[in-house]
Amino acid sequence: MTPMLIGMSLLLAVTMVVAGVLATRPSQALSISILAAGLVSLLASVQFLLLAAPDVAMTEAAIGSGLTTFLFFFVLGRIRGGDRD
Amino acid sequence: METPVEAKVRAMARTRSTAVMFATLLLFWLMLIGNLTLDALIVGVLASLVIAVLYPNGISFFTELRATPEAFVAGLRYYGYFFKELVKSNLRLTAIVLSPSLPIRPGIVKVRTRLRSRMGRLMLANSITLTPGTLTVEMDSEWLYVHWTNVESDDIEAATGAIVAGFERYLEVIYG
Amino acid sequence: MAPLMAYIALTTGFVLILIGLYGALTNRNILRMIVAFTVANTGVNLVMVAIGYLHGRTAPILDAAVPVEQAAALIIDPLPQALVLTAIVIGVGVTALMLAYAYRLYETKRTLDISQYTELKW
Amino acid sequence: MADVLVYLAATLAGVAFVLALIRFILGPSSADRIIAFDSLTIISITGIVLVALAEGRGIYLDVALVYALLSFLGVIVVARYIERGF
Amino acid sequence: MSSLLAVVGGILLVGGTAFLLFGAIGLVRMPDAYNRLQAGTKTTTLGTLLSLAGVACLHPEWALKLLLIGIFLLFTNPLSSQVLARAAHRIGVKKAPQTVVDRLEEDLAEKDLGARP
Amino acid sequence: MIRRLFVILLLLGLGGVFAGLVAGYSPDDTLNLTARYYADHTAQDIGAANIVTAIIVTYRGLDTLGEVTVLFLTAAIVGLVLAQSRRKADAPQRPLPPSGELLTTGTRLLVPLILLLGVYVFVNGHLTPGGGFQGGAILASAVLMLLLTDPLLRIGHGLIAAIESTAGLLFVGIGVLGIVLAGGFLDNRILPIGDLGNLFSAGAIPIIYSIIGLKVGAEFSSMLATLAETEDL
Repeated sequence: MTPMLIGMSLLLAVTMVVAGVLATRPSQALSISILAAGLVSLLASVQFLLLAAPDVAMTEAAIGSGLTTFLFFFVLGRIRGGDRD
Repeated sequence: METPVEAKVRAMARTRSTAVMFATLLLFWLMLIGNLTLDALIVGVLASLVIAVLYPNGISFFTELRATPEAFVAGLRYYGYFFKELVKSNLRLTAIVLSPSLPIRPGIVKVRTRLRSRMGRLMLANSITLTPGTLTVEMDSEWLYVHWTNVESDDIEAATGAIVAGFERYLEVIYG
Repeated sequence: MAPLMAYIALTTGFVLILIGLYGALTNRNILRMIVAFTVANTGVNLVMVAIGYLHGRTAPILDAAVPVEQAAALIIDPLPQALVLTAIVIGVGVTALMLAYAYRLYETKRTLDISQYTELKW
Repeated sequence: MADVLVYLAATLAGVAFVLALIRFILGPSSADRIIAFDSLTIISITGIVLVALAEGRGIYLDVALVYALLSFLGVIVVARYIERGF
Repeated sequence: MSSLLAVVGGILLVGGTAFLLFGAIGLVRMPDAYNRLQAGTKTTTLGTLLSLAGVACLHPEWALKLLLIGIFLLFTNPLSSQVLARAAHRIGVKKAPQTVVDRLEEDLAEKDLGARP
Repeated sequence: MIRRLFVILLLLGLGGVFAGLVAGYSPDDTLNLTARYYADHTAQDIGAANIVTAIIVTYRGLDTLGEVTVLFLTAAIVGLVLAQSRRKADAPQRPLPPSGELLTTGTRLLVPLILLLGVYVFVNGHLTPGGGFQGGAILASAVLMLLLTDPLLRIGHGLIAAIESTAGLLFVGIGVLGIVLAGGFLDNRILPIGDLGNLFSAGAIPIIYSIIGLKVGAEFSSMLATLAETEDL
């Protein structure tokens, strides 16, 4: 079922680029930027699975997207003023 | 101050809840591993024991269960009813979403529940969220605030009859 | 057609690196710079895994689908995966450290704008 | 026969993914974006299961389990953040 | 026999993803955050459960792990939606103009149920 | 303005380099020599079904020791940097919205299951995807869920430090045991290799990965707890 996998890979690639642009755009609220960066990581984890790397996929889901996002929100919760530029 | 008898009752309840937790965790472990060999069992017993002892606050699906045959039957019927409602809710939502005029009349209504046990209340809230057009927003002692896509009645008793009664019937027997 | 998947992943990874670098260089808010850094980090990991990918092969885990005798003909290169695993774990450590410093910087000046921190400028 | 159905299912899930992405980009309030994020991740779980099916490797399902857990926690963290819960 | 099971599995899979699609359409079309949340929660839960059941028909030896993912999803998905709905209500996300009643708002005005920021 | 132009020029240059790399990429058809060695010898030498785990824990075990050390140093430095910002016990606290009954009950229901999933992930590191680092992160997620329900919760730093240092000592101890009993530092053959695919196989790998999992979980938990205990700005 290679065509299906290639189609998925393309869709994920486009979505990741869109989410990456959303994450770095300065006009976005900071919490949504962080959420978009988390989305990039989560989708990258599916992309890793497509590249036959389940170990890396699990690491990215648990550490790269999970813990990083949580740490960001904990710091952001303390620095409420930082949400404004 | 509590009397020695009360302390003993509390200690026994605690031991019982830890034992139930341990059994639940062991069941989940066996489902995760997917086979029943000796080494998997040893590690599973060890891990479940450590977690059940280290986290005494935990509650499981079976902690407040009433171990009676009626509860078992009610459990089966609850799940049958629940899946029927889940499918119905999806079909209705599909009809709403696909119709061009989007016929909704949303609002947040207040309903009452008689359930006391924590697990039963959580299951009730989850069931309400997954059934036709309703979504639990807030739970405050005996009151539930429910978002309803298509408000049929604003009256507390009528809304309770329409939203809560169907599940409460079974959950009351299972968990109390 | 054949090795399309590796090309897609490589391109995505490089584009993400560029997006992350652009964000880190143009944003003035420290937290936004850290967010852009994590995006670029993900891109680097994606490139490294894509290099180890071989078309039409499967994950380097031996089970019923990959018997031991045919392993060398069926699996992809495991070494880049081990490297990336390390890189991700260290990446979250670095991010945590940067966030702790961002908190301290905010504590001293009550702002996250990097152009306000001019003490080390010469 | 079954193969055709699997392809059809993947296409439907892909369209759903694109629609949820549109809501993520448009979403006027942050609550809308979080809802879209939630939907995107749950559709991705179906995607992971389909990948496991296509490659025929049951061990990929472990990744789906961890993925479901972590995306759920992410949504709760953001929800608690926007209501200023920590 | 096994081919029959495969066809049943495929049909379940298509049904599940079709529900996912309808939910996504609802996500785009509904007027406010609460109604979008309704569309999102119900359909993604049932859709994913049906897809998992379909895959379990195609690969019966994975059934146990798929069941576990299903149980997990059945508890986490509504919970996150409820927490999100409450948070949205607390920060005062706008309701659609069609909204007829909001008892929670009225009760909050009377007594202080949770500090509003 | 001139700055932005400079950035765009820089990125265009980098983009050109990357485009050249993609254009010049020629995929291999077969494994290279190192990967071939791992594919052919892991099953007999190490006995682990997951070759990535075999590389991380045994072939490159010393690197993993370094990685765990880096992580430990990071957690320690985060604690040091934020030590002065610790919230005082009697400091005025802004009113937090209650987490609500549903989230509280859900946490009490899910935290044991999350912990169990973490244990499953690191104990099965040599058979299925996953391992100590992922399992540790999942354990830390359970701690995170407790913190979300009760933001003022104090997690005992003494317990975390005790788990962390005990695990570190055991890790090095098993490594040294490898020198004494088998071929070298962190050699897994101090225990019998067993049959491929069993839970008790691959020598000491399940034990080493469990230790790493506990250590990593304790480190991430201490990071989260330190951040949660800082004061509002």
